[in-house]
Amino acid sequence: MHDLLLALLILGPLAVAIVLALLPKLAPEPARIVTLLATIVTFCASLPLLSTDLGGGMTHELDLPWIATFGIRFHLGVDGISAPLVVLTTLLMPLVVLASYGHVHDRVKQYCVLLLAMEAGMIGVFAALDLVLFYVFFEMSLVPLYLLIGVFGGARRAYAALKFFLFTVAGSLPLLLAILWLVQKGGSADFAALRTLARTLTPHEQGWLFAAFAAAFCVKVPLVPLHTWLPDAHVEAPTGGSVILAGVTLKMGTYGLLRFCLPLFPQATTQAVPLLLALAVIGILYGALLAWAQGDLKKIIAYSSVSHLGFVVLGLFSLQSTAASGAVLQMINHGLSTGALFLLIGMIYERAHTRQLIEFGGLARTMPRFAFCLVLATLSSIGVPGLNGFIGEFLILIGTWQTHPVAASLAALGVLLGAIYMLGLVKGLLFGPLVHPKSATWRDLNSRELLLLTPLFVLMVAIGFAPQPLLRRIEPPVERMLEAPRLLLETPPPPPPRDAEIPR
Amino acid sequence: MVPQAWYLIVSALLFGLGIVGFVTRRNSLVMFMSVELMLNAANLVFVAGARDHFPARGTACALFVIAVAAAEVAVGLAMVLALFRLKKSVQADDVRELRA
Amino acid sequence: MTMLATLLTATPLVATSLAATPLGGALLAATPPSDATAPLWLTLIKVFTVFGITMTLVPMLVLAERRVSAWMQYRVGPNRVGPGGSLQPLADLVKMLFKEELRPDGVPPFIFTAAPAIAAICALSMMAVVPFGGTLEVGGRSIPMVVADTDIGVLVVLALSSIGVYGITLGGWASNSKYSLLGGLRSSAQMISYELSLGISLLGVLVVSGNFESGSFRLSDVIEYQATTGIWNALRLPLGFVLFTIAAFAETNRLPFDLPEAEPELVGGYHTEYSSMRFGLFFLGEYAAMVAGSSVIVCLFLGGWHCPWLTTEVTVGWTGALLQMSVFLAKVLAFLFFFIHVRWTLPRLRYDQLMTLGWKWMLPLSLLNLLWAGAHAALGWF
Amino acid sequence: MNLVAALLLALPLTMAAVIGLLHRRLTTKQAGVLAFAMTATCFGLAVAAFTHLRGLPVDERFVEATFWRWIELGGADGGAVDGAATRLALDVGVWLDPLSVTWALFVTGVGSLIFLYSISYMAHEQGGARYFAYLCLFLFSMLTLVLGSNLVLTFLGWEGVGLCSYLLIGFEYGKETAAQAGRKAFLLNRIGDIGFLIGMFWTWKLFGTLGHGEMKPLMAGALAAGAVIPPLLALSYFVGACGKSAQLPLFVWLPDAMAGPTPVSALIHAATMVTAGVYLLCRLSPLFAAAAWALDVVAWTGAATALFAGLIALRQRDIKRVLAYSTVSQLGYMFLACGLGAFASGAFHVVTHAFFKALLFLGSGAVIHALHGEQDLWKMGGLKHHLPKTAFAMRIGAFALAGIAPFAGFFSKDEILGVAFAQAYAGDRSRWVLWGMGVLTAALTAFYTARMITLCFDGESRLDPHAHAHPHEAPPAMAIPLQILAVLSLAGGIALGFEALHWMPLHHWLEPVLAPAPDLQLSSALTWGLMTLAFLIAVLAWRIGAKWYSGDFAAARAAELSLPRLARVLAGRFFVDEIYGGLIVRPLRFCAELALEFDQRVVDGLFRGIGTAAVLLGTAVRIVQNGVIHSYAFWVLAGTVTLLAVALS
Amino acid sequence: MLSERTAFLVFSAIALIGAANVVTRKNPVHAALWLVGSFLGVAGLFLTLGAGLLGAIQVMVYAGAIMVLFLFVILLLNLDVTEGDGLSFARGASFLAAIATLALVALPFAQSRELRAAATPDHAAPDASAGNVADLLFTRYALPFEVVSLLLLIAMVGAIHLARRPRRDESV
Repeated sequence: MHDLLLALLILGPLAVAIVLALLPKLAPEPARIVTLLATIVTFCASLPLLSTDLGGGMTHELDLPWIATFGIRFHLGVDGISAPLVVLTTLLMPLVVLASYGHVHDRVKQYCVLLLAMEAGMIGVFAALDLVLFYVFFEMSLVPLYLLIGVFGGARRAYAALKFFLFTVAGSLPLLLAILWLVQKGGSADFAALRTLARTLTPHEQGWLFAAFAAAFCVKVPLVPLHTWLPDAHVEAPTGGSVILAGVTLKMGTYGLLRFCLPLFPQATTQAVPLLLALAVIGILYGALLAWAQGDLKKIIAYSSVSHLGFVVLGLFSLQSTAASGAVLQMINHGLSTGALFLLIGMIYERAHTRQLIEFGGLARTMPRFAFCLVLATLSSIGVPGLNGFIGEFLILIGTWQTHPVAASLAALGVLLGAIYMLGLVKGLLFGPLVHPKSATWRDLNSRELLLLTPLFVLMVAIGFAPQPLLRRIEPPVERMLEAPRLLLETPPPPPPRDAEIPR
Repeated sequence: MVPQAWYLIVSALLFGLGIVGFVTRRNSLVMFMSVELMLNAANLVFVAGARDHFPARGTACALFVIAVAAAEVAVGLAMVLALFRLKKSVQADDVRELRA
Repeated sequence: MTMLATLLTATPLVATSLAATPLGGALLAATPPSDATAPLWLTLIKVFTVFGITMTLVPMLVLAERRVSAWMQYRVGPNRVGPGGSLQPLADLVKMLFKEELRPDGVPPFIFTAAPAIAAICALSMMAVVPFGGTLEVGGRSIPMVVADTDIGVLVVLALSSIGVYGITLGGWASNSKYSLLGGLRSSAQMISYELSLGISLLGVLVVSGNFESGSFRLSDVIEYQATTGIWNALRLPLGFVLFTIAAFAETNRLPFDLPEAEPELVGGYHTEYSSMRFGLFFLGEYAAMVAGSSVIVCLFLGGWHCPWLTTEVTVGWTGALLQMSVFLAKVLAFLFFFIHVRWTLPRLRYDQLMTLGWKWMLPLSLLNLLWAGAHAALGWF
Repeated sequence: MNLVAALLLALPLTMAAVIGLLHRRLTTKQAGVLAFAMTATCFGLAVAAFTHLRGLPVDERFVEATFWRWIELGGADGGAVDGAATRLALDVGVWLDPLSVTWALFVTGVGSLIFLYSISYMAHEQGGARYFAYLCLFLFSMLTLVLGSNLVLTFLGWEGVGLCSYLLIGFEYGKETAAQAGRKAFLLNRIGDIGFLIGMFWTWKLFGTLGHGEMKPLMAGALAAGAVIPPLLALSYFVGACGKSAQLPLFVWLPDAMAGPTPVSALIHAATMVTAGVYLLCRLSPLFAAAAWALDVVAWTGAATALFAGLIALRQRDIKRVLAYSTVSQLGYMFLACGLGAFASGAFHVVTHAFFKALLFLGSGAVIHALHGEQDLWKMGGLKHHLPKTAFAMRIGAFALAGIAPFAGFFSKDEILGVAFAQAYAGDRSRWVLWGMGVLTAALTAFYTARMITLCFDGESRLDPHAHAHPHEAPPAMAIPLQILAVLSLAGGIALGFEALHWMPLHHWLEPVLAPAPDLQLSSALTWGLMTLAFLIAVLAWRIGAKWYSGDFAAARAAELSLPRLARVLAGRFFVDEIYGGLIVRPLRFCAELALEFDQRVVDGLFRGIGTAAVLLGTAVRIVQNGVIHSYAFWVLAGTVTLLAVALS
Repeated sequence: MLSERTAFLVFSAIALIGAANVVTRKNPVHAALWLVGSFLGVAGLFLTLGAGLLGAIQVMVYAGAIMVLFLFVILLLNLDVTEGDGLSFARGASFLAAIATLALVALPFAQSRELRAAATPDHAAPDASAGNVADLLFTRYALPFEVVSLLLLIAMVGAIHLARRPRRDESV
């Protein structure tokens, strides 16, 4: 029960961040190399997490008393849902650091410190098994990202950062209240203990708690109509910030929905299914339409995230295990493909210093490597079979169809719309005549850039052709999460208690 | 012995006079002095209240009040000085920079 | 006529100041914690003894100052009035009493008049808590040879010395003259600055003398401790002694700290506009403060009435009391001589030097001294 | 057999990866030779598979080779629970049966000829190695489509061929039209794919499996499922097939796809990829056979497409576009056949069509190659003198297309018309209309084919004398495939099936897989009569066409332009693109713009409004902060008084 | 000897008269001096309450240091004696509120029978001598003691910073 691996994964980056922050003067390159090494070591150390319990239980658990008065524990652990997400986080980090060579030249040390702090927070979010601890990490990952956007961002960074912060905090305050209520009620914040407690909650209480939890997570996802912070944040964030934001941060929302909302408040969940499915479908279609109407590369990807995360929410709230497993897989897929897309856009931005689609064209001839990578990432993003995106979308849709055929059909239209805007992006960038006057002078991707993209592409193909090793790990815990709400769906609601009858 | 109520009434009167001074005077220094009066009134309550059962505690609390008052005066007077440099006045009405 | 008027205005003031000492002493004596067994008449006797001695010392001191300065400057000094000029202070007093009392225009009369009185009263009242001898065991009574035997004696000294500054400050302000005002300001700043070092050095004494263990701040206890151990506090706390002495110089506005009245700069500082008996009271206050200051230093650091070879077996009864008083007086006189000597030896400090010395040297050093005293007490050194 | 199956998929993929990774190192020729060798090997493997299946008893002619488990969810206790499936198990594997092997044979066979042809055709193009990489990838996708052991793998190939088509059409990056066309092809295919996807979702729900082998017995059971679900399910697949096989209304991408290199057009848009829709219909034929009225929809769509595309082909000037519309038209025939329940006839036409359409495309490629890219029929003419061999081969292909006996197309087309006639003759009156449309289309086909051949090879040369002084024959590598295909176009039909003589090897071969066709035997005399009629109509239409265009070109042109409105409609391809643009693309785009405005003004405005409201509230409350300390004191006191009053009362 | 009651009356009178004058005197110097008087009166009240230590500290700190500082500032600024005439609305309203507060605070004291009763001092309780107070400060009130010391330090730094002139002026 006392496996220190997770604690080390969290504290390691944090310690390096603190040391870096305390060193008064540090040249950019040493800072970057130290950070790179730290993140790579973290990644390697996180790999054993993937040996999850195929029965769906927690592994690598660490359970220490923390704030004993309120029953709050320092409880970490991973299962098949969180372990891949943790590894995704640790994988993206070295890539982000590598990518920073291209666009971060000032305040490198601060950048590295923020990245490391964020990594700790994000791993913590996925590994925390105590609600209060979860909340701490949830917020801890927020601040560095806020700074990353606010300090290293583009022209309207202050606006974007503030918007991001306010949206997220406005969402997470109800979450805090709900957590405190639960802790006060149950005397413990431990996830397992709360599951037992949750059975005793009245439907009314469940409804409120579910709303509070869902508020925080839906803002983070982001679910329409709470999504307007995302395009601004993405456009202004530096490449690394965008990658992390899209690759990991958004998943905190869907992860939270799956991990907490479904098992803790099953009754409220079953009641909220129509609403959330509707929002998810609207998000898929609406996000895709918005992406199509955009002219800024990053905004296109940002809105595509809204659309893709809509698929994830759809899969989760179809309460069907195939769809939910697909949704978890899709979280990882989205991290890979959108991460790659943001990295690529960052690379082209470093050359062109613009992100307006109409200013590009014909790059396939001058930058064939870039073209290849972009096309591959795009194909992954629009779910072409043989790549990872297809598996996720297919599982989500086929699972959702079993319970909600109309929603699944509408969502399937999103697949078409996705192809429309993404191919528009590819065509605008790669095909046609050269548009930008300087585009002939832009060099193709160098080996560093190829190196940092390679792991993503390898994973895309690997998951596309052999997703089973991941699915095998994802499915059992997903089944556990779905147990409670599904039980409610399958058994008719109990007759109202006698006391509720109106006396004559 | 003199009943506690007497002390308390004296204290209340002192306190009231302090309030009156604070709200009716415009000279910020005098307003400060009025605050000191109020603090003294509070000290008197401490000591008088503690007299019968735990006199030492009354004194200790009053000591804290005095220390805090000293800090307050130091900062307050420094502020008045700084303000005077800016405004050439210590009238409270002349300082409305914190108007929203 | 003028002379008479002057006399009539001056007299109440003098009377007030003279009465101040017994009043203060009596008040303190009446406070519950002290053993209020001493009858009123005994207190009165002590009051008059102390008051008498002090008031005798002040004129002698004025004369001594002039004679010593003359001696140091290879001249004769006043030697015409009385044998060896011994009646010179009396002549000065008479002169002052009969001088015209000037009061400038636009001056608040009460404050202008009260200021010198405050200065004098505070200085004189300080003597009330200074023990001039041990305890006199006579007729089945044990009589502490101090006017007000209160357990907060040391604090009273500090309180009065801090009140004393009002005299000078207000005098400066009430004169409606810029020189006076500047003198008053300087005085208040100086007093506040050095009072800190004074107080903190004094704490050191209380620490080593075990006053905090007993919880009593009687000066007599300090002396008792020095007498029983046979070692004066000046040896235990050489740094504290020096600091306290310097601070005492500053508190009494004596050279090198006489900036409030610095003649070359401020004409006469706070007392520029004062004349006649009002000036006389300032004068009296300053010298009385010298006497009080010396007495306190003697009590705190130099063993008070204790003399190494006069053990408690010897000093019993009336004779013993007299002996102790003589010892005490001798020490005070010696220290007063030191006061005068310093005045005619050292130059005056500049204002910023004064402040630098007070805040950047005295204060840290006095804290160091306190640390030293703490170590001394905690480790049980001599 | 497992090894054969694995190699059939692994070889093209490996080759695609190898050529793709080394495309800077390899010359076009090296890459082409490698790719051709691979394709030829694949053809050999397909033949091996074919002989293996031939050796098995008729009822056991299937082999399932499983490589690895792709997706498995839902645990071991699978099956459908309460009408919803829970266990999803998909393997990566190959399903060999007569149907898939048939397709594999002609895909690899025709494919290898086209690869061979490409070596020479692409020799002077830049980035030829990349082209071959795409071709290999295409072959892999096509084989996965055909051989995949479950519907999802079929879908993988389905999307894969679409993707390769996209890449190959847009091969010339610089051309705006090519890029546009590639995107269009992909998107229209995707519309169909949604139908395919929904079909799969539903299939899984009904059957609890997507494997070809497991589904086969279950599909027949779908008969009992009712009158609504099977037709709807079949129709969702039909939508997918429409997209891929360019049926109404999703056909517009195919003519545009001619923007790609000509061999690509031959491979993808004639021989292989577009027949995927027919493959799907055949593969799911038991389901379609059970889905009563859905089959009618298929038949009518097919007939309408055939007629429609035939009409458009009449007035096309671009030689490749004529062929493209003829392809659409012929695909319509195939759908008509399937819709009539004669899946085997449809498959038959697929095979013959693959032969002659590949021939025609490659031949037109040779012409275009000789004319350095000229594709306009009005600027050709008299080429038989310069390119006699090509002209000869193309003429054979054209006869086959026109349905003139004894060329391949005649037999397959006649069989389809025969089925329609038989059903009509049996009493179904609506079939008369279908038969009439078929016959009319046959006449149109012969006419426009004759027009094309005549305009291209006969008459006087209308070539630009400066640009094309001496067109010359294609090199052997291009000629050999033409010759082989010419032979196939000549003999392929009669070798595979001659209904009147009851010589139908292909039908018997496919029998175990396909749903049985309705058993309506016409009398022998009627059969022969129909054949004669079809032959006469084709020959007549051909003669008219040839006559019309072989004479004075000016007159023919004048005639073509004489009916301006009709000409515009036909030349403008019935404005289908415009209708698409006006009805779907532009409204959708408008929706997108509207959504953007809505998002920025209303949704974001709402949240910004909340921020503004907070600021306004602050401004309102700010009045209390007037900076006057006494007023603050007043408020403090007022509060104190209130509290004290409450506490003391 | 002064009886305790007389002492109380005398000192109360001094404190209250001083306070009243603080409020009413126009001249801030006078107000300050009256305040000193009032403090001395309160110090006397402390004496009558048996808190001689506090009385001495009151004189030392309040009268001796704080008020000297006040006086110093007043003299330094050499303020104009006149104060604006007339009560503003806020001040008028506040005055009334102050009276109300006074009444509300004083009334319950005056009414409370318990508080008016003769006291029964607990002689076992530690008296307010320096030693006992010091014990309290370093045991029961150790934390507030430290906090206050920190506060004083902060106040000192703050005051120095606030009162120092800007550097530009120094160089002139």
